[in-house]
Amino acid sequence: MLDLIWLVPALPLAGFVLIVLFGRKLGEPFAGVLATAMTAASFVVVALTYFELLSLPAEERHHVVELFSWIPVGSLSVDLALLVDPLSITMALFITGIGSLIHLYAIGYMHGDDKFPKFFMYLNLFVFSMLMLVLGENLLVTFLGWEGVGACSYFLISFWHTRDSAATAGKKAFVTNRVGDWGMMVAMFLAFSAVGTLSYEGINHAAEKGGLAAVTATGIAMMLFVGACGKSAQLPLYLWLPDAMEGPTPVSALIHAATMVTSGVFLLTRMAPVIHAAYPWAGDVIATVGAVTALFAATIAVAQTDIKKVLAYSTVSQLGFMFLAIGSGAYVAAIFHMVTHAFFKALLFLGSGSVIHGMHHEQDMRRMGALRKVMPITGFTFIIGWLAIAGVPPFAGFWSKDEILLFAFANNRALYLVGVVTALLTAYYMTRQVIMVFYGEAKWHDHSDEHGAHGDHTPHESPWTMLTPLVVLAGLSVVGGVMQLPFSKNTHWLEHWLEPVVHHAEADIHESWAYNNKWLLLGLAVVIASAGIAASVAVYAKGRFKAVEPQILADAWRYDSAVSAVVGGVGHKAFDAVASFDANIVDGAVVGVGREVRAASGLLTRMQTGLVRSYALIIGIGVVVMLAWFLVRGVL
Amino acid sequence: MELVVFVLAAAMVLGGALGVITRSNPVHAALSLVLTLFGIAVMFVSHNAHFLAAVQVIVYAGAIVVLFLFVIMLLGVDRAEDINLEPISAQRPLAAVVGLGLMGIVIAAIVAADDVLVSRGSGLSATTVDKPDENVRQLARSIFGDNVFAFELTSVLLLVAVVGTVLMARRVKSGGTK
Amino acid sequence: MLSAGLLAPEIQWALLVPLLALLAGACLLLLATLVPSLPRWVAPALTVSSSAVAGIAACVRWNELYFHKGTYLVANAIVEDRFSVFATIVISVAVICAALLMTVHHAEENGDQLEQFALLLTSAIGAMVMVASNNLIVLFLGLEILSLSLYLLAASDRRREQSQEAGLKYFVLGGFASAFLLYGIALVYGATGAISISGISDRLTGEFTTGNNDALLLIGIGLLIVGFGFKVSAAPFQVWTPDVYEGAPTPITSYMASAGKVAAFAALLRLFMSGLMTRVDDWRPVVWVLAALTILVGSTMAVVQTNVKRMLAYSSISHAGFVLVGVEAASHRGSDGLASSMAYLAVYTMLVMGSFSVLVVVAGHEDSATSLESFKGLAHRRPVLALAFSALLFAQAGVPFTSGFVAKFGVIKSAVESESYAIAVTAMVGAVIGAFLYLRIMVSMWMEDASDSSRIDIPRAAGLVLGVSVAFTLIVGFFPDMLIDAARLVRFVPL
Amino acid sequence: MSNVVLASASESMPFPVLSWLIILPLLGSVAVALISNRRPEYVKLTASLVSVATGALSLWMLGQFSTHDGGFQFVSQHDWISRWGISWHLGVDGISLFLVVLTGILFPLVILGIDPHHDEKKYLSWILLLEAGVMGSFLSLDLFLFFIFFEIVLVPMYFLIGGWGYDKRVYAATKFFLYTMFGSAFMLVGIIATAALARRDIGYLTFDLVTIAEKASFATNTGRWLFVSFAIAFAVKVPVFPLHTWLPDAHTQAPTGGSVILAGVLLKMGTYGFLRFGLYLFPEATVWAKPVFLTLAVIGILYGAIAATMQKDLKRLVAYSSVAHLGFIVLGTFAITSQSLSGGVMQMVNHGISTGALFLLVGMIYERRHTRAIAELKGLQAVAPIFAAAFMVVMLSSIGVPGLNGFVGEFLILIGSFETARWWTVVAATGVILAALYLLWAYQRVFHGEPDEANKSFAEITPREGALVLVFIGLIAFTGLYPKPMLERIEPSVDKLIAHVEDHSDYVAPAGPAGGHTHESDHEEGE
Amino acid sequence: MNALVAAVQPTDTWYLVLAAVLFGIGTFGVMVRRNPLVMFMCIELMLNAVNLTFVTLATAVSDVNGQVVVFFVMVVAAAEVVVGLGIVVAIMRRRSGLTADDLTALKG
Repeated sequence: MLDLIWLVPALPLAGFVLIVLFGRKLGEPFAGVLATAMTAASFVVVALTYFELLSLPAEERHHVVELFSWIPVGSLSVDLALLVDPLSITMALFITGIGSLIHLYAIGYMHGDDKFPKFFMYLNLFVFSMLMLVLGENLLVTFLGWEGVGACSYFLISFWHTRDSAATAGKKAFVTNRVGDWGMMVAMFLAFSAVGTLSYEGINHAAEKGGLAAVTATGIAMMLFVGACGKSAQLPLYLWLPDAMEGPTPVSALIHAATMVTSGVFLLTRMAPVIHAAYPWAGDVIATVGAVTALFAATIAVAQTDIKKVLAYSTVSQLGFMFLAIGSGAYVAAIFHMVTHAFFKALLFLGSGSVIHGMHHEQDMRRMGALRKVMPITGFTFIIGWLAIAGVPPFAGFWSKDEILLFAFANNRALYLVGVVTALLTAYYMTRQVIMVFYGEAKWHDHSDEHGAHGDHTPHESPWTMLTPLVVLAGLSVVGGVMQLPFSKNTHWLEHWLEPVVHHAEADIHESWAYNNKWLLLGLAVVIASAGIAASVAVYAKGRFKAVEPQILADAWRYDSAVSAVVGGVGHKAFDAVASFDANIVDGAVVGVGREVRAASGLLTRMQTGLVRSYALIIGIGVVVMLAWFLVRGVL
Repeated sequence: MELVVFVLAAAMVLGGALGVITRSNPVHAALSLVLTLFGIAVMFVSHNAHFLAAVQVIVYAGAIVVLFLFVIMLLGVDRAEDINLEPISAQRPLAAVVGLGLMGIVIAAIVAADDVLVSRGSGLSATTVDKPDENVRQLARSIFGDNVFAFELTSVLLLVAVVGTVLMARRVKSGGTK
Repeated sequence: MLSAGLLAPEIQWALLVPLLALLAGACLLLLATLVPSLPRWVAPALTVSSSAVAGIAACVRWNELYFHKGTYLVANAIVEDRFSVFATIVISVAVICAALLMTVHHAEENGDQLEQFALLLTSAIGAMVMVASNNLIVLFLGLEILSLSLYLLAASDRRREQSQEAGLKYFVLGGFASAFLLYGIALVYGATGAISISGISDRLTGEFTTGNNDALLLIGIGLLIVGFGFKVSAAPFQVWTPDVYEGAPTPITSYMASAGKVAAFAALLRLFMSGLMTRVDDWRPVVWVLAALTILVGSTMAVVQTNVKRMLAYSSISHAGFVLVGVEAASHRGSDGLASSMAYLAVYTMLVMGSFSVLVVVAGHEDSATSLESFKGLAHRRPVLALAFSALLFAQAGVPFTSGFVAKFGVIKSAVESESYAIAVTAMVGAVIGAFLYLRIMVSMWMEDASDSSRIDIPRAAGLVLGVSVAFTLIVGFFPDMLIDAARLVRFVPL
Repeated sequence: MSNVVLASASESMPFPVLSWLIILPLLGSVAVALISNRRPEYVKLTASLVSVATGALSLWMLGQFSTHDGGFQFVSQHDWISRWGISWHLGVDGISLFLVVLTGILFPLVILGIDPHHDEKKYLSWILLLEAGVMGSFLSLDLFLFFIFFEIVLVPMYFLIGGWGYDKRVYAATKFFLYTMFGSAFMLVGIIATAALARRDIGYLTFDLVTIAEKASFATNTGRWLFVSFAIAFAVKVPVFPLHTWLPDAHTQAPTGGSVILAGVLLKMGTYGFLRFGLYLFPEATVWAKPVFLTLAVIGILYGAIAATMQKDLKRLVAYSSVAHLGFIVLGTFAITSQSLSGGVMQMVNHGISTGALFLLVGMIYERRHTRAIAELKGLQAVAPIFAAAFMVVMLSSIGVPGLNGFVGEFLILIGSFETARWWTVVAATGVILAALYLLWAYQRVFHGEPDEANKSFAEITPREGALVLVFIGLIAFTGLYPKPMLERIEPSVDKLIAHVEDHSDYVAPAGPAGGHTHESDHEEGE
Repeated sequence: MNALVAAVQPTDTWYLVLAAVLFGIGTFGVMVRRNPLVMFMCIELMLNAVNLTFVTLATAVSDVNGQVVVFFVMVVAAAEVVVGLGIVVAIMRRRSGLTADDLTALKG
């Protein structure tokens, strides 16, 4: 069974190829059905693989399937090989799982779009690339997927490419990602020149055995982190993610919440031994960047009015949490939070998508409200997602976030503090969103005239294809926490499962104060969450206090605009300068030479007066000069 | 004695030469050319080249200059050329520089290398009273002996001259003037 | 009594056949003037056949000379060696081509025919004497014969005033230059006491002392260089070339550019290589400078020209520069510069003949249409003609698979092998500048539209010349071995 | 002497395939030129047949090529100009193999797929002549032979640009001709000097590359001078940074077919020259010149990309992108490691394919809209999705997305260069970002957005064009996913070359895995 | 006085210098005179200078060839003048009274 792992990426790929060939003939909805089926099928395969892996003893849960030798040159030999181990399977599981759910959802969401087949074509291609990313046996195969998902996200963000904003957002995403890719490439070069291989096994093995100098390890780790920042939208490269909301909502859910954006976290976890072998400050850097990003994004989310933008910033902030975890050596926690986050954030996005769908593509929360009446199921599931992310026990988010905070506390209290504040804000703005969208009085009737264009303007519940995923995900968001319960050693289930991958690098906090008083911290977390919710309720539901939504937060601290100002202003000018330098100086020199020759020619031909006497004179001058030379030679 | 001869002859030569380049009227120029030629002839004599002196007078003064005058008359270009006017400024100064420079260099070379001129030939037989035709004989031997080929070539040269004059002097049949 | 003591040198008439053939041809032509209403074909036929005889005789001699080095003739006045024979062959080919082109040039009745052909033959005599002469007197006479004939030929098209202007300019400056040459001969004679090249070299290599310095000799050499430099139109003595080449009747221009240069270069090479080799360190730098100047001046001045005939004149200047590079190389020990420069001259002769035949065809009888305008769109009017011309132009630019490239390569090779890299690089740069000129002609032929679409008809004679020269260009370009081997054999008779 | 051995080997060869690769197109071009104007229908037919036959021949040769042999194969040697020691010496090894095949494939595509619109006969005749020239310069193992092919290529290209190009064609053609000729002027002197100096060690005058490279050894300074004289010519041809300005003009003004060939194979003559005549002939000098050329290469990468970003003309943009891409190849060449060189060789082919395809597509756009100005194009994806998709794939390969050919070469170059030219590589890698920037920006401006009136009528790709592009895409995908067959043919020759360099200079190629511990001091990318 | 005259003998050098001067004058003349006929005369001056040089050198090196050359040079000079005058006549027929400066149809 393990050897059939190649089926996992192969199936979505097949789906992609089929739709490329017959997409137009299939049309709606069969293209979607096909794509969904393919993803689901590969989910089944993964599941089977997973169970087989379970049946093996822990130390044997590592299996490499070599498909063919990809780039063999001299000492460098890269195989196109897949790695089956707990981590990759975990990733593959929720990618295919959530993936197929979102496919299903998309069938309904994309209904009536004239490029319906193309959408699923891209979606399948994305799933394939994502699977290559996580299943890759070496950095290069991962990089193949890495770039693949980047390209797909580019296609999907600018799916409605006739909208200039969409086109721009797509380009922005790709280019920003490329900055990260640069880091990852350099990391690969370093790894190769240091270890002589690109396979995870080789590199990690070298790192564990101390075959990797600390400085090298730091270099690799930092470069990988640069790459991760690009993909996982951390400061300073997070810019593209909010804009990516231009894409269709299923895309936002799948790519920009559940899977792709987490690949940075995955990569660092994969290379955990290297980070471990690096100077300690490497980890601090990662943790700090993560924490700062988390807080930064959370503050922004407080003031957003676009239903999807809120979720986007919250995603950034949650990703920040995961990097905080990585930096604190809490790899398991990171993966844990990644998974739970995948559940509830996908749920929230899909929910928002359902709302948008029902509201006829209205995304402004100020024009919503009281929707739980017209969209009961959507509303119910959304609320579950809210509770999960807000960190209310016993929902999934609570456990994973708490795990991270625990490690953070043990590692660095300042960062813990930041995390706590972020948690508070998270609870606050999510509550705000829920209230604005589903409670309060409906603000959409009085906009009916503007929505007349949509024909029937009253919001309506979405079709079952969209609701089923919601329900399933809601369920997962409720129970997701069981993967890793802090109660006792045996309930650390995910930890045991991932042990073969991360045990070496995982920070050991069992002796720390935090571990011994984790219940205290848990309680504190609950208090924080409820405080946030309470405050939000007080502001938005009861209207006790006036909402504080300063413009600067709404403008995301003007960071984006500042960057665009630099790029569009100074950068553009600099580039123009280079271009004109080329045209005027470099080419100018060439043209100049030509001009000079021509001028010289004109000058010389002016001597050609046609007058015999002046010719005689020229000859005479020549004679005198030459004879002078000979005289000198002769006499001296 | 020789000194006197040299001085006089040199005066003739240079005077004539200057006349050629300064007289505005071509006829006068031609006549001063004759002066130079005679001067040269005299010098030939003082180098015991009597035969050449004779030829110099006959051919040059007798034939060539006459030819010049003849053409001048034929074409009626005997009106004076305005010497004082020089259309191309800087022509004369430069020309002067070139002329003087040339003189200077050559003279310098001659003076510097005068000791090069040592007798290396088979000897040059001078004309004496008892053997008046010695020089001519020697020339004849050389011309019809070693240099007979050159002598024959002169015939071709003259042939060219004849053909050329015929060609040039003939009136244009197809008067396609542009 | 005069005969007493006069020992007339014995003459091997057999070895003078080329000269005699040409002379006979000339005389016959002059006799023919007596015949009223002579058929038009007679004059060209006589010219071609006599020069053909000369050429063939030369070829025969070439084969025999394969086995011995050569002989002195007529009291050491001239020599017959591979060098002179090779040059003689080239010259007679040039004469034949020129004669053919002349038939085209004055298609309509023209009384001057006979004289012109006669002068062509006499000029050839002069040229052949120059290449063979071992005696400065003979050399001078040959030069004068050649020059006088050329003056007259240049002026011979009396329908065009430019022709006479060219003639006069050529004459005045030519006389001017030959006076310098003569003065040079005089000083060298004075310094060495010998008038024959072999004699000079004996004296210079011999034990004799030059007194306290060489001044007289070197000034003499300098003046000689002036004289030859003028004839080969080396900068700064090239000033007359463009005017004369443009003014003269096109066939004559082609002849001046080919045979004239060959003769002058041959005489120069013989005198300097075998006569004045001992003073090589003094005159080599001058040749170096002349070569560089000539190439650069020629190719640069061509850039702004608008008259194709004039362009070719300038290009011929820069070609002379390339030959000079060969000469410079030849002045080094153990260099094959002599061979490469002679090969260059041979190749260039064919190129120039072909190019000018195109010019004759396009320009018409009156030499009227030689401007770049009249070549516009030639590719559409006469594709084959345009193609042939392009081949020749590319050859002149030195593009591979043409004789031109082989020639340039040979010269540069000699220069590099004698380690004069600077001149080689200069020459190549000059070649690049020069290429612009050929490209311009090609642009107007291929990439512009014809100003007039009147059909151009190619006369048989011109077609023949063109065809032969293109064939030669390509054959030598692909299989240069034959030419190289021939040139390699070119040697002076040992002193 | 080794020549004799090779020669005897060549006698025993049944079929001189390499000679035919040159002669066939040559004959074809003559034949086409001779077809009478009254039978125009034969022109295209003949040209296609000849070019296809040549392509088939090259593929057959590829099939016969024995994989793990680094030496020259199919060698054929005959005396040509014996007097100057010049021989018709052809041979192919892993370095030239795929360039030859690329040439063989590219020309039929161009001939079949692109219409000259006028004077078809002349056009095709020139094209075939060009093919002969290109083949010759990739195959010849004799300095003289190489030079004349290298030079003769100018003529047909000159006429193609000047005769079938766009508004400023004459300027561009002349610039191209003179600039390149200027470069090769120095090489000619260099070649002769090489042969003349080598004569002392070899004992007789020969221009044979192998003999000189194996037997002759030049004094340090001499070798460097000679290398410089060669390098100038190649640097112009590539083109390396300051000498590149002929390229945009030539590319922009050339007809589509011309641009495709120019980008596809002509530029490679420069980079190929660096490998074959730089590294092989003057190893010591190449190592000496390493820093300079690495720097120029990196400058070229960034500079070309930046300049490309700002272009308003689609073709100019692609032209500048070529400057950037070839910068990578030069980088790989002068980094002198097994990976970087293999990558460089491979990238030559890849760039040929992808940039060729780009020019093809831009040409199609011009056919439809009669403009290359980016500003005048808009929203084409909406009206011609398939065309847009094709463009996208080619573009991604040019950006260097893994799974497409562009990536493999680029990655190999970089990872190889990192061993010996660390910091240059780190900087060069940023070129990857810029590549995405300028191409995506151009794509957005041309294909995204709402099509305006002028672009509404933009025709979808025709079957013929589609078939043409499909070939390119096929090659792009295959080499991207399965480069092994290529690499295992390239690598032996590359290793042989490196070994040669190590023998003839004090250069030591990095040993690979063990390298890690030796230089830890420079692992500071993290800060 | 007579003693002085008797004492000082003009050596060959004197003649050579004189010839050089004459040659220079001729050169100068060619450059400054506009009348083609006078230009020819100047060339004749140059030739005569050379002749004088030859004769002087002939005695100096006591070799007859020097004088022989002079003989040939005279022939050449004659032929040259004939040809030159022929050309001049041909032109002057068309445009009488023109100077060398008027012949500038060919230039550049």
